[in-house]
Amino acid sequence: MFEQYMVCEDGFKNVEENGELIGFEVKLRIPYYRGVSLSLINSIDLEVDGISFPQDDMLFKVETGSFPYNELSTVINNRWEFGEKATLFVKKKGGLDSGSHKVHAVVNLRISYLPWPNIGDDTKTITLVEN
Amino acid sequence: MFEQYMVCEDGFKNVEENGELIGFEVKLRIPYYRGVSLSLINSIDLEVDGISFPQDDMLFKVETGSFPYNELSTVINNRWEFGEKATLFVKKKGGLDSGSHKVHAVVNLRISYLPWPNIGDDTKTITLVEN
Amino acid sequence: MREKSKIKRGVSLYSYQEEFYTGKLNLEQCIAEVAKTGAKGIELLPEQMLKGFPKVSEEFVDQWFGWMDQYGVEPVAYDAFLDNKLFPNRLLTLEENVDMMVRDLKLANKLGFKVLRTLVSTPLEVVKASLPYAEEYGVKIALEVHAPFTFGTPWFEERMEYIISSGTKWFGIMPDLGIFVKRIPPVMEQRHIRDGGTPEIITFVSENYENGVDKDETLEVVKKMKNANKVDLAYAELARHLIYTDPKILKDYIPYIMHVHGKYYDITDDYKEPSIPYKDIINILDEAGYDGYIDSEYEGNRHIQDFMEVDSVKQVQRHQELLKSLLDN
Amino acid sequence: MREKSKIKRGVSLYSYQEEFYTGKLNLEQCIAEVAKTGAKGIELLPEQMLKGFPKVSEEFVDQWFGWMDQYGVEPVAYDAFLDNKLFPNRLLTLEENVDMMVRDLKLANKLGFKVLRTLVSTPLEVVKASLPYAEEYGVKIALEVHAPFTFGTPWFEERMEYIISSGTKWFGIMPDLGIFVKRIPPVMEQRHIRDGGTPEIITFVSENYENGVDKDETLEVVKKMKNANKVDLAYAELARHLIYTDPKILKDYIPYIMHVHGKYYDITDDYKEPSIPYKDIINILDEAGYDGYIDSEYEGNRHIQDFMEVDSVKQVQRHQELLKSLLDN
Ligand SMILES: [Mn+2]
Ligand SMILES: [Mn+2]
Repeated sequence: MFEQYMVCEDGFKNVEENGELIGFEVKLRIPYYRGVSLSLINSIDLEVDGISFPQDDMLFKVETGSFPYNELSTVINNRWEFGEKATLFVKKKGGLDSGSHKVHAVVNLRISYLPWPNIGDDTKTITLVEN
Repeated sequence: MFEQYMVCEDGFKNVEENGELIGFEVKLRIPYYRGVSLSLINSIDLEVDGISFPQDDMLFKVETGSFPYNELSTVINNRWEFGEKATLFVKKKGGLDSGSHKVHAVVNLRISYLPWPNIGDDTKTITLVEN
Repeated sequence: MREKSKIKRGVSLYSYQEEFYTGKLNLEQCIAEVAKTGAKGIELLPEQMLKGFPKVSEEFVDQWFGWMDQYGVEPVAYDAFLDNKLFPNRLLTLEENVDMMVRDLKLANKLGFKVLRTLVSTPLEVVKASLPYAEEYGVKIALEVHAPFTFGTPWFEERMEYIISSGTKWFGIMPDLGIFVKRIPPVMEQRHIRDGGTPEIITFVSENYENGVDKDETLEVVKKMKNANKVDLAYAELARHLIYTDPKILKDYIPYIMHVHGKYYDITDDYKEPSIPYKDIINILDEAGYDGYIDSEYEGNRHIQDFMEVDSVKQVQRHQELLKSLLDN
Repeated sequence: MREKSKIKRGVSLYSYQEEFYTGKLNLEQCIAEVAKTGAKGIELLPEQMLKGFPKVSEEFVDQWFGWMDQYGVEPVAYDAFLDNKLFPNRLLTLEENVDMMVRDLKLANKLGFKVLRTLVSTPLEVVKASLPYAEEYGVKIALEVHAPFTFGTPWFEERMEYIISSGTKWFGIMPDLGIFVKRIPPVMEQRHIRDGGTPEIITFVSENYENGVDKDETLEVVKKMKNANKVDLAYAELARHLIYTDPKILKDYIPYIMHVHGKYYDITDDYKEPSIPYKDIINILDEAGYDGYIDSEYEGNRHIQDFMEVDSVKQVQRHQELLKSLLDN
């Protein structure tokens, strides 16, 4: 549910630091009908133009905090709110080329009352916002 | 500190289930001056007569709950109380031979105000209680 | 002429999830929409619409009750979730589960809710240990009877047996009308066809369901169909999670029914819910003297959001019209 | 004749950790021992002696205040720990740290404590965000000035600067007299010798320390000594974590001193603390008008428990005698 809203068309951009492109960001909304503690995120997978990125290079940012991917499993007091556009930052020297890219995200959530995980899978071709 | 009290002389025994010896238990007291959430346990290592046991075969039991070793890292609401004799159960088909054994335990605690872990290391020759 | 029904109408804000998610409606606007339908009861999933959950400021509490007065509505049911898989490497302990229930009971009390919905997956021992707190905070714990679980299943009987034997008035049940799905909702059917399902196979599964053919058998049959694709299989699988229970059973449990989820998937232009026999259900509840709330719980958006603009406001208005017509004459 | 000192005597139950750990003394008996010394103040590490922390039943709270009346003592200081490494894979966020502080401030208030000890490692931003709660619960947050940190270190100055510039009366300091270690405590020396340390090297390190030789240099020298063993190195390393500050500095901070930890490692048969200049310290505090508590904080058991029966009760009695003699004449 709500998968079609998961990959956001806005906010897709390269990230610069000290004059260098260090990575890019894409906004994601939760593929589920309520907000959840970040610890319920089993996994986030991201592919851009068919190339997938290592989770170790990811930062997941919500309004109340920003966490390296490997911290998420114990983040019980910060939530990905229902409808909130979280920001997934991915380290990538030089960032992405400008123009449009095929972005494919898969978000796997651990839902206590379900015997299987709640998986949101969304692919969109979106355009990199110029800085 | 308190390492000398860590391996307890009492409560060292084999554990039986459905008429079979499935492992053994040794009691441990905390090598530190206050009780801590079990999630602060970085590691517990146990050697009996020079043979070390895999952590996957361990259960750590305190008064408020019993947890497989690999759960400890997120057990934040159960504590190993100051002075409490916790029970370390180790799976071992057939248990240990009766008589005395050289038990060597190393407990590594993650103490927030210390830049290094608080490590308790204690070796005692103790006698298996006959069931 | 039947006396006027004592059943009260409410709306679960869950019904407006599409518009809240996309930012079209905020919490106050959802409450305003409920008031427009004439319904009095508000049901809320705090984890859906209360930003910063579980922390709620005093300012928000005042604002919340301000809205209740301003729009002439009252808080009725708080839909809780027991996230006992909060950590990836373990389940919460009994004590942690109870602490989570107490957190929700406290917040439900603070916001004026009378009933707290607990889900199928909540262990009975957790409910038992939470009852003193339900009493302390004056909030009843209601077990949602939700498909695929229903009356008569072992899961239900075990809990019902405890409710009756203990005589507690702090633990009861709240049927979700999704346990009375006589026909697979057309919106689900059409979605699967749009997703590439084979119309004949989809219809085959729907007809089998409506005729009470064993759902596992239907799935096996579809699996053997050479031309059945992934979507056909998903549809046959989906059918296994829907359930039809004879609504007459409600009569036997009225003293224990604390709340009712008026689940529905679509109200058609001629004010019908194609898959759930609302008329029978309302009559049974009414005649048996149920005087609690039925809250509209629209769950159709996920089946149509792929091809049309979802209008939950219209769907809720239609559902309330349907309820009014069944309750008032 | 000097008027009688306004400084009040108390005991941190931390001093009885050995007997509590081994089950010789329970919480009430510890409190009873304090009363016997004539001291009035009780200091507690809830995580050490309150089973079930952080949950405390109403029955316990009543029992706690019952003990206070029965033994004629009063709660003074609550020693908190900020476990921001609660999880192995991350530090707690600012909000989680503040929540933990609020948890402790609430419990401190509930048990009647006036001062909450926070440790060196508590980020200043956490303290700042906690001040409104300190005020709400009427419990002052006191930063323990504890070796190897002391007056004048950047860590201290940053916090002291905030205390002064903000003018807050909810955040102050509490020196632990362990920052005035003039001589390495003999109990530590003797323990290292029993553990196999080379007497000459141990003495060399002790004398260097007492003569103010740079501790890192001493460590380097010992490292180069061919006959220095692991224990000798550990002793030279230990010395680096001890510190001597001139107690005169206390005079400049009296308005900010909320509490004092009367740390000591051993009171000898002739009522002396061989490593800390108690006489000077008490005179300075007294003359500067300090009128708060000094609590006995015995921390010698870990250095002698290997070869003798620890008697914390006697050690606390002796320490209180020492304080009485220095305060009353
Ligand atoms: Mn429902
Ligand atoms: Mn101290």
